[in-house]
Amino acid sequence: MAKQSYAQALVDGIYDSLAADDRASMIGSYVLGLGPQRNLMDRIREDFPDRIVDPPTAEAGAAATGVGAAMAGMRPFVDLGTGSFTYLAMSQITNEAAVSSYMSNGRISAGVTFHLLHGVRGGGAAQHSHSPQSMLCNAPGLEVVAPYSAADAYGLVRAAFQSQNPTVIASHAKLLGIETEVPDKKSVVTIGKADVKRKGRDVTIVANSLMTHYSLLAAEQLARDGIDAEVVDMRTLVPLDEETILDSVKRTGRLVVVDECPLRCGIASEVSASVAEHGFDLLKAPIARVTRAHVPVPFSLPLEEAITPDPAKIAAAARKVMKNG
Amino acid sequence: MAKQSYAQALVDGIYDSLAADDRASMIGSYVLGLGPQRNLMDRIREDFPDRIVDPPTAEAGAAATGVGAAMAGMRPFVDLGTGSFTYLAMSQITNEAAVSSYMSNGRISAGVTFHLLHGVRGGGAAQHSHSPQSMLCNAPGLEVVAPYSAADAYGLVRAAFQSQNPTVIASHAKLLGIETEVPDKKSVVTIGKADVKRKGRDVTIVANSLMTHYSLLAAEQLARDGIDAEVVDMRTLVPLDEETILDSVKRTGRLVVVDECPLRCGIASEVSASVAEHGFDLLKAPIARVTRAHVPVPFSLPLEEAITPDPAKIAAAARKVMKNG
Amino acid sequence: MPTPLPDDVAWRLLESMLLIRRFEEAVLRMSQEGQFRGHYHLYIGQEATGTAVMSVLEPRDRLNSTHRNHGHVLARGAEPGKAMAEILGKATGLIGGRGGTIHLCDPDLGFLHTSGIVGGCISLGVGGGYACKQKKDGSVCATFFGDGALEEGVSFEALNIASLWKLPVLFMCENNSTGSWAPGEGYPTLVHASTDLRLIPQSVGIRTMRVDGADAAAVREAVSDAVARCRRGEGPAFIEAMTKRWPGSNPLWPEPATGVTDIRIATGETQAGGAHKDWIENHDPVLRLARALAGGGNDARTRLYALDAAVKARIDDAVNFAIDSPLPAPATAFDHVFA
Amino acid sequence: MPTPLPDDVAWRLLESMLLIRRFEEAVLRMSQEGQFRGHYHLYIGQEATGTAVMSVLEPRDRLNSTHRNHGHVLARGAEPGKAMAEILGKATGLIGGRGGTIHLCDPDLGFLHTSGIVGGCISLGVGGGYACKQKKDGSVCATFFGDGALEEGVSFEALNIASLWKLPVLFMCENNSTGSWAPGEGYPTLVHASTDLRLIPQSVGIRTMRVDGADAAAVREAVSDAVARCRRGEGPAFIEAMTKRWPGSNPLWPEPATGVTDIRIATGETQAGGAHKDWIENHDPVLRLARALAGGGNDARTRLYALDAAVKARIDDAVNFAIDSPLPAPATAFDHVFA
Ligand SMILES: Cc1ncc(C[n+]2csc(CCOP(=O)(O)OP(=O)(O)O)c2C)c(N)n1
Ligand SMILES: Cc1ncc(C[n+]2csc(CCOP(=O)(O)OP(=O)(O)O)c2C)c(N)n1
Ligand SMILES: [Mg+2]
Ligand SMILES: [Mg+2]
Repeated sequence: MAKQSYAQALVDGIYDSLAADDRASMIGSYVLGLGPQRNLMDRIREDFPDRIVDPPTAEAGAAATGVGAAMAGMRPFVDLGTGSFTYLAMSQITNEAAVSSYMSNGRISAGVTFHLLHGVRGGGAAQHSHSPQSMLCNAPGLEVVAPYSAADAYGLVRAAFQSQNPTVIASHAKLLGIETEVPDKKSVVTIGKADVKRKGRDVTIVANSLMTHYSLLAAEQLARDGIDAEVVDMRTLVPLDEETILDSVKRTGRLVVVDECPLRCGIASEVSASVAEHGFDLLKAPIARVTRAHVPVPFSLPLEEAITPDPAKIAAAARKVMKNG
Repeated sequence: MAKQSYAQALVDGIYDSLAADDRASMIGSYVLGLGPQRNLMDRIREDFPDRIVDPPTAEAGAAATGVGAAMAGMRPFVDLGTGSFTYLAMSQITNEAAVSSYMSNGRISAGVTFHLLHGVRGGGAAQHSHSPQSMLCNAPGLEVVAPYSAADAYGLVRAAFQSQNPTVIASHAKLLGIETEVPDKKSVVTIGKADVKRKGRDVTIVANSLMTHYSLLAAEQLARDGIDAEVVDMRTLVPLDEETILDSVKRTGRLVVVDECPLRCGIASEVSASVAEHGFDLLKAPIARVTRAHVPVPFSLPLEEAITPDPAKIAAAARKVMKNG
Repeated sequence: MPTPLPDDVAWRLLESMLLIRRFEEAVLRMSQEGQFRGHYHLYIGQEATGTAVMSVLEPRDRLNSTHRNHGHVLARGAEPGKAMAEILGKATGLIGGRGGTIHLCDPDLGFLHTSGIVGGCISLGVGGGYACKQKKDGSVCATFFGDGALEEGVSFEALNIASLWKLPVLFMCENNSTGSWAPGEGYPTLVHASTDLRLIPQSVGIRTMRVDGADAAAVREAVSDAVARCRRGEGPAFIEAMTKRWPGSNPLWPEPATGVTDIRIATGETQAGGAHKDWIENHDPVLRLARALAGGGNDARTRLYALDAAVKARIDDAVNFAIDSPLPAPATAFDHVFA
Repeated sequence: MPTPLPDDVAWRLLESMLLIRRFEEAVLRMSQEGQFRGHYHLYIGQEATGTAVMSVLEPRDRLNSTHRNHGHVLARGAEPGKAMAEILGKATGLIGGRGGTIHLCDPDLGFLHTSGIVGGCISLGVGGGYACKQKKDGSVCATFFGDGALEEGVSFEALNIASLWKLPVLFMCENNSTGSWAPGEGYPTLVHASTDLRLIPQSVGIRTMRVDGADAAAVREAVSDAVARCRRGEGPAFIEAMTKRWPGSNPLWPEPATGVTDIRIATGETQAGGAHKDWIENHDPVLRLARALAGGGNDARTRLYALDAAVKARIDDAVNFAIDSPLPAPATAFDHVFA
């Protein structure tokens, strides 16, 4: 199979979505930030000049424009930029988009797609390293996805454009350049389905976004110690695919949840609580969470590393879980 | 002991804070909303006319004013109004206030207090029933408190004014009129300490805000069935008092977490995950969460009731936990 | 001075305005009777604005409304019974009882959303205009908001975006914060450093107009011009419709300060009185238009009374329909989270 | 035409401006050498603005800065070594390496915060002004922001609040989006429907001034007037300082487009050349002030060269200090989450 970068696949997904549906458009085209991949967007800019606009630095206004247009039947893709800028559009996302279908008794929907670059990106410090997706998961009515592979980035962006619901796509800034295998013909990925990326007997590692890569690396380290880890990539954060997760825990009896959001009320806590509620009897050991420490993100490299999950920390958590039950 | 309403105690706490420290002031004085208690604020307005301002309908600007003033050494109390309006000030709270101490290496702090009226208030529908505190708990650097009693409302508002950190006080709209016992001399309550409100042997119910009342009512129902429930009032959501909670679970072996935020990535999930990680061996049964369903809040009464926790649902969850282990 | 309305148009507008007035009086009564929960915001005193705007808009056009929406929804043609049922949280409500008074919305009539977040509608309305422009069908999006919405920063962002991209948006600012609408007299209840709200859209290059919002003819003329410009691709327009603050709407819990409107005041058969005599005689937009029409002699007076009676009967039916309607089944609370 | 600066003041300002220029050149070099991570924003071309503002402010005054903060922090008197160490993420940095270039901040000098969120500083600055007013000590808060910040709604809210409450805030808008600052020529890189940003503060009743941001004397005069008004309780003032976009700062990853500044261009000993000859000859605020001073004859020229050499030496020391400084210990990453 050929390999492709996450960034390239994302761009392909946007391109094909624009080509497939003339209701689709882009509000904000700096989806890949200002890094080395940014020129990949040029193909879209050239082929769909009428359906791309770059808004003022006004995240709330841009988001509202997308939400309103979606309510009127369009399919806008709104780029929110760096994760922390999401907070400026929080009311448009949670108070307006998320409740549109419910409040209208199902007669209006806001099929807008939001995209943000999340995560500890290296030197981003406290204001350019946010992962707001845990907060967004707490707003009923939103679909939230966080792909890790090129194939899923393509498939989920296509699904988001097609979805009648507001969908947030969180791409980790460090994923953009990472290449993974893609099939000859990339296809839509169903929102709400997790994916077992590695089969294993001893412990289930549930992760998403960049953390799935790290978990796969951790699984290799663990394999060298004779621990056979199963890695489940969440892909979609809400709706949460509890079935696939429970199914895996049924086989392994142990769970480590890995996510880069801060600890408290984060995605790792949600997955843990879901299993502690619905899969308690399957568990042989405490559930471990590996997350960003509950600390703002510092600029300096050794500090940043100290608070951020990495393969070694994931492997350590898995080893501890193996010892404890 | 005398009884006092939550609203009256909150007002007393604000009054005494203003009297104690002339750096203290109020940005927004409709802390009690527009309901029947609103006139309780008049005493403050009359005695501190120079230290109260009512801002434009501009939550971000008002919050920023408070945060900036706090960075300059003042102690402003910013009223955010109804919970859902918090989202308009989300960047000021999370991107600015929360990271001030950390980013300045401890040399600046933003000792601002935010207050919001949260919760399913009865007919508030999707946009006037929010409980944003789970989201706020995911922002490291914020203290978040959600008192349930008059004594704690007083004690925590005083603590918030004194704190050098940004502190969010979430008051449930339905709490305002509820009277509870208060000592002759109300005092400051330490941020970060939970409180066991009812001792019990069989199951621990952890709750906060209005849900602590409901949990105490549920405990009475359970007692009639011979189930002896312990009720722990969280009081502070972050920092989370894991010790008190684990201590209780050590005695009971069973846990029900009750919170009115939506399910996913909510406070109930956090408490559950904390115990599944640090107190797994103490548990005899799955951990149950009783929360608002992961659904926007509808206007119509029977719909609203269907999605909101109440004493009967809490008792049912506890009974189920008793059966399962 | 606006061009006077043709007679048939004037009668149509009056019917709509009366319908709103009688509806709001019923809402007030139902609230006092405890028929529904929650706070609410009446459109009394502003009937001419919404009615005149709707008389210009076409079916293909889109709209957005606010917490003060009853008049917009009715003027656009929603069924009063379903609207009242919505306020009562009934299954037969316009949106199944899920929204209540603050979110009254009729999706079939081009409403996109009704937001109770101040500044919500104005910004979503820009999205509506974006959609109209993308469709290239000459449609426009009308977005209603109060003077207070211009305190929210997102409104400024919305104005800027609409102007930049020349979106066909009619920004309908209903300024009900003034006792007198002469320019420069300020905004007594608005918390704004601006003494002339038009300067805000003007600062981002948007064409503005100010009209007497209690004068249906004036509003209609301004809106016709603005909408025509929008349809021609000239970009957004901003209209500030000034209405005198209805004495009942302050504070938020309205009391029936001006009483139930006696239509015979318009014909001189009854005299206005009470604390709000001035508002009733000089501002009330319903009586104002009724007076102009009833001046047409005995026939006109008879027609006016008949119209009022018919409207009252319609509202009685609406109230009965709403009261008799069932509440939604609790299990349906879990439906429609996703489309 | 502004009143010319007294000679001693002019030399002091030039020293500060040169310090910023040499610092920024070093930052650029260190980035290219891979000494630090992350994007950064240089103050080249804007040195006159920050320097002149700081020359008016007093120690008791408060400030707020943005992502483009190096010049503000240095002009206020921060140690270049600690500033550079901060950019390198060192433990000896102004804030322990926690902020890096985007959050450079010296709390000892009255800085409240340095926000990388566009619109962050302007709104926090209103809080600073609120504090100054509460202290009743005649202090002011100066808040810096770019033209782009006026695209954010919160900036509008902030202006309104400051105006309403007459807060002593100096709104320092550094408009670096223009090739020419003649009014009406528009803002080539700004995404704004406004063709004159002053209309925005004016819409909420704030007094505005526009100055050539590359002319230290002009900025100083405007700021002196504005700050005096603030101290007298007349409320906020808004100054738009126009600077020609530095050819190196667009796109975001700067290349040393204008090269390392050759101070001898100011004395005519070297001729400007290259693609950006025009910027160097006609806009560069450092050379402009140096030229005016060096016109004073041989002594002045000698003094200029000596000053530049001294400044360069200071920056070399700063760079060495920063490079030699230790990184913070990983365990300290968990400190100071709470005060
Ligand atoms: C974001 C937000 N902040 C505050 C409120 C509370 N609120 C409800 S109505 C209102 C006044 C709105 O004034 P205006 O926009 O002029 O509308 P009017 O009620 O006068 O028609 C306010 C502040 C709200 N609904 N949303
Ligand atoms: C809320 C937010 N949105 C977007 C950005 C990305 N961003 C960084 S600098 C910048 C341009 C700012 O322009 P201006 O305020 O004029 O400052 P300048 O860089 O020109 O000095 C933008 C949009 C940001 N930092 N914050
Ligand atoms: Mg109003
Ligand atoms: Mg700029």
